[in-house]
Amino acid sequence: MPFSSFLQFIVSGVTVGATYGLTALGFTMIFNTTGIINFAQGEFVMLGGMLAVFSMKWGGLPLPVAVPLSVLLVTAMGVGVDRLTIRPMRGKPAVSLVIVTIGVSILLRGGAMLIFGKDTHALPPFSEGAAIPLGGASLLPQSIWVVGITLAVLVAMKVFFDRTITGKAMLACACDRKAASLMGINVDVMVTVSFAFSALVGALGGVILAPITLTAYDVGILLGLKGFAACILGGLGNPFGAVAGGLIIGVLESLGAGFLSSGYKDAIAFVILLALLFLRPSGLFGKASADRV
Amino acid sequence: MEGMKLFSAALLGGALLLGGGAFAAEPIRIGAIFSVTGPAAFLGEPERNTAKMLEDEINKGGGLLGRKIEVVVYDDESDPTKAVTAVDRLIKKDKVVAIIGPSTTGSTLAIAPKVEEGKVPLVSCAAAIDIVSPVRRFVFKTPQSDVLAVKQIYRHAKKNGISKVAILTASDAFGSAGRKELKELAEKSGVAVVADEVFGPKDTDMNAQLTKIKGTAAQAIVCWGTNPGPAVIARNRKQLGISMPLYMSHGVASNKFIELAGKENAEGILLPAGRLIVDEQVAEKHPQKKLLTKYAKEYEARFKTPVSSFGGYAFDALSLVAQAIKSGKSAEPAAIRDSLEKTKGFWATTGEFTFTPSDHNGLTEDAFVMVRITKGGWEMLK
Amino acid sequence: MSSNRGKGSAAGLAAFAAIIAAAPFLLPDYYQSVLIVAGLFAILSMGLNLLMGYAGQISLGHAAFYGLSAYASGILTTTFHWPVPAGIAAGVVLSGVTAALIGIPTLKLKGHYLAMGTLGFGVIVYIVFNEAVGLTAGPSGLTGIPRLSAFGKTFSTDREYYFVVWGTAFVLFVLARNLVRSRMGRALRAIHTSESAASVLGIDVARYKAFVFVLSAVYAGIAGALYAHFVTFVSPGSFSFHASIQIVTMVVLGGMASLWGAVAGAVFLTVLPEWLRAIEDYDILVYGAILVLTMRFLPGGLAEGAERARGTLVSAFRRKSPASAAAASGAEGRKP
Amino acid sequence: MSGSEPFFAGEGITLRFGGVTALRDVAFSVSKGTVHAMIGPNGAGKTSLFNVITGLYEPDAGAIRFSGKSLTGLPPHAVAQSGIVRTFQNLEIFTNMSVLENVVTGAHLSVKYGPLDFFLRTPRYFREERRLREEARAELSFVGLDADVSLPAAQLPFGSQRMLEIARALAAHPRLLLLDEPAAGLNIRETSALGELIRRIVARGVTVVMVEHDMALVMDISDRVTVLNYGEVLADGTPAEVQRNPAVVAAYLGEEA
Repeated sequence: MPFSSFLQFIVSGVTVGATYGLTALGFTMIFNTTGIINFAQGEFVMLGGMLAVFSMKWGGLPLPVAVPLSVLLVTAMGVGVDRLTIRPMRGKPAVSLVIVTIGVSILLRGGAMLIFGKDTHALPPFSEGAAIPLGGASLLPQSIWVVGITLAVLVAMKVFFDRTITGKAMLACACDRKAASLMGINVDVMVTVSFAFSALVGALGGVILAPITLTAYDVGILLGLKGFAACILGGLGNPFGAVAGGLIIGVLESLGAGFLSSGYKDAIAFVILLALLFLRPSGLFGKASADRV
Repeated sequence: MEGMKLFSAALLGGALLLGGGAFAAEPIRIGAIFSVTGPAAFLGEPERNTAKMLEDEINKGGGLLGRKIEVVVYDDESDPTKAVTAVDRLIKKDKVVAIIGPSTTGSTLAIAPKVEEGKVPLVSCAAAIDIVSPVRRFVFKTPQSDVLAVKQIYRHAKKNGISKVAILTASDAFGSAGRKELKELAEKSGVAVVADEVFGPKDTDMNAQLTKIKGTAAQAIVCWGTNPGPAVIARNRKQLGISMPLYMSHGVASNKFIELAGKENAEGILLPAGRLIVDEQVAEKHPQKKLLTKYAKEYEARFKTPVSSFGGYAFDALSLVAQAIKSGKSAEPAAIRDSLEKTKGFWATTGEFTFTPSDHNGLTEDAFVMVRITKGGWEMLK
Repeated sequence: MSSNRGKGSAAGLAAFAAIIAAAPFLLPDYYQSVLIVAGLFAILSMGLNLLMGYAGQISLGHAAFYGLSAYASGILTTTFHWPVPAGIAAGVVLSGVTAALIGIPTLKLKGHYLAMGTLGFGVIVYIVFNEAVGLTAGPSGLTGIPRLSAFGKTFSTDREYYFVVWGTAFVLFVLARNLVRSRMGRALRAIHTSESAASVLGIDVARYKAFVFVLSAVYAGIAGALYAHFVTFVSPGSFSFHASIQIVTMVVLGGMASLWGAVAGAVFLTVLPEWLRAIEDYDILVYGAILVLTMRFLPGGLAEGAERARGTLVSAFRRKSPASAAAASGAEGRKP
Repeated sequence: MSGSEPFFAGEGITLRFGGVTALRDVAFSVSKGTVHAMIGPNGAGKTSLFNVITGLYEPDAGAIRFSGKSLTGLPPHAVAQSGIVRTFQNLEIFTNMSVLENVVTGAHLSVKYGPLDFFLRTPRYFREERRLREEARAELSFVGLDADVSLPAAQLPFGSQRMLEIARALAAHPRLLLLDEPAAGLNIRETSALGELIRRIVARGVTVVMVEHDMALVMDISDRVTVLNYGEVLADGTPAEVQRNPAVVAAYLGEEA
């Protein structure tokens, strides 16, 4: 296998992996403030792409307007999901909350299917131009957008957690919700913020990837599952680990399809997930402290 | 008192309704099972739409044997289990005289024993050859078998001096059926399969597979799948600057594919397709010409989405059943079956059907034409 | 009190058996296949309820155990010509053993690691069903699986098969009920509320969780093998993530920690779509709405709903006929 | 280890959470048939010590010996099997069960039937279940909870829930019973009943170790007191000795101030 092929696998892997990473980031944010796994996370990704497509198709909006609009709409939906389904369930066992998020994901997916139909759609790339040759591999301009926006999100998050009161409060919630509320942090608000944030990064992931990979009402399931695997890989609750986990899974999938078997490519993320659960449940970058009974 | 009056009025009304029903001829009930939702919805939705459209049209034209028809559609949600319960309901409760669909091979094979047992003819809209081979007494199908499509591709490739191909198939029922035929027919057609890659039907990136293929001796790529996978492949191929010819299956023969892949990425792709997609280029005097133009126009006007060959399968299935009822002058299941088997030279959207006791698909290779995508449109090759 | 409950439950079981015996004769013919499918789901959701409702552990990959057994029995009886009962036994054992391999390491951990492990496992199994074409016949599905035959008898009609499935469901119901009302049932419920408190009372939490997980996989395996020899065809689509969620929905709707609920949830969600043909495109929404609304307003599911309805009816009846109520239960009748 | 080994002994127990040392080199021993109190300001590590003893936490160093056997590193259920049972400071009642079922669950280890017995409902199953219920009722009346035993446990008032937890622990037939702040949240009358109950428990031959803040109760019923402060043993002796210990007085006054 020539080096250029290897490079190509890395390039494609990083592009797709960035979306897994953004999805994983969404899982992590909500897990940190609520302790639950939000199975509707993949649907935020789907909605990001679909709403952008349809604001162009039905609303006649140009791409630079449609994209931020779609991300904003999904963010608002994230808040709605929290207010309507999660907040009324406060104090209920985690099992119930997990089931509720599964229900919400079905509702969002079903709603998208009924409103937008079952067809697949394409979003135009953010910037025109042919593929850029790169040491024998080729790189789509959109890939640069994907990686750039992912990095920007990471930087913005770092600043948010380190420099703002809300960010610090969220970290406090992540450490100990009870203590945080005793210290006068409004946990409810923090949960809502985390849902908004997760929806936002999810929608961003969906909208930047849609020009490369197309979108449809049901793309959220697989993206959600893989994002979830990425989030465990990075250590549940660790935002930077989540993005790193996504990139690792993306690259491994691409290499796996290239060198092993393209048929089992989708299994790679989940084999990693199982191996981690068996061998190192705290994830690659987590604190090694998964409680044993 | 008031209640009593109301009651007797209701009783009277009910009696009138019942009586009325008994006097007018009962509609002929035809069952349909389509995967309207679930992963196979891309098949089931156009099929359901088409069946409903054709039902209206037949009724507007006075129905069959002086009776209206009623198409009872159930959604199997792409799940064979649901198809099994639906077929029981169609046969035992709705008492249908024939069934069209299901959309998928799995559902068809799952219900085949049931229709055989219930002695109701089934005209499936699923592609696999296993449905009619070996022949089941009551089971027919309308789509061209993959064998025919594969033969067309290999013949075209051979003619253009291609002897080594890479195959890239979807890991779903459609793709794996194609993969099987592509591998089996290769040697006989004088073509060698030098790379055998697959992709998940929901995969978003095929660069890895294509990069791998690029490194082999393949002279052409044959891709087998339904949207969106092949569209992603068309895009990735362009991105990687792969210049060898790309063949697709009839599974993408709809304008939707060009839209998804993007005009410039779809340029030059070759595929076998039913004439439906190139209806305007079909010679005026071709027996399918009028039929195809009318179906395509009406479908697109009514449902506001591009017509696909999948809807055509349901069109053909219902037309075949209607034709069998007319020619056999009976709407009894057994009579319909016998009459179906005698179908000869019946032109429908997919091709010319001639059923025999040993052939329940009844199409020839002529059902397909080779088509090239040119400037965002379809060009029929001679 | 306890003896009362014993009698009540015996009466309940007798009624259950009577309904099972009578249903195919009371309902129209075309319900038979629906009821068979409902019976298979009842077995699945009983098993999952032992795990989810009693022990409080979520499995998001239960369709994998269902499918493993269906495929194993299907392949062994078709490709390798095993007798059907041997195929079924092998399928069930396979499901159980696989569950042990997945469950033992993940259940040692606190938290929802089982949910994560089973979710990943479910996806992997689904991919294997699709890709191991030589063995499973791939996405097109495995055809020609024989109908169940045992003791020289082939259960070829739906009515015969109905009794096989529901007879099995009944036996499994009784066994599950016996488990729930034993030392082990109490241990599981203890684990559900507080793993720490359970463990300091001497309950080996990890072992019990693993046992009930394996048991629930065995239930799924039984349902899977019976499925294969009913439909005589298996394809990967029936065992996807969506199917796992469907089983979870049945448990949730029926009522966590209620075996009656598990049966009711399964029957309801299988039969309901038969009545709701009109909403066919919307039924995807129905599943979602059921999950959200049940959790929010009726966390005990149908079982709790029935309990509440009975309470309301009883009090409404008492209010309507104060004379009889007063006669029946003197002072207790009228409280403000 | 010369001569007679103590009934229960902890040696050099050290427990760290990340950078924080919750317990440092804690050593103490308990004689059979006594009431041994653990006192100390909040955060002194008393509950952590209980968690280490019962196997919920694994100590970073140290050894625990109980009637001649080492318990170090055993999982909680194995510790329970050896005869040590505890209650919790923040009640851990099984809220999804009735009062009676809670206590029956406590008797988990004493049940003498296997899976076959309960799956097939053999006579042994019925015999054992009857015995369990009778014993559970006896334990409930022993702690003074004669009320409706079929009531959901969550509906009991707080004080009764404390008693329920003790009954549940007693149903496990412990040889050493650990009570974590049994008087917290109880009123004066309930507290004095608790003191009397603990005496009756000891009279049954059960050794009691309790973490408690109620000094009156501690001084009244304890045979020996260990004082913890910042994760270390500050003092150890009879109630009277401990009360006179200047370091203890300082620690408590320091906390109060």
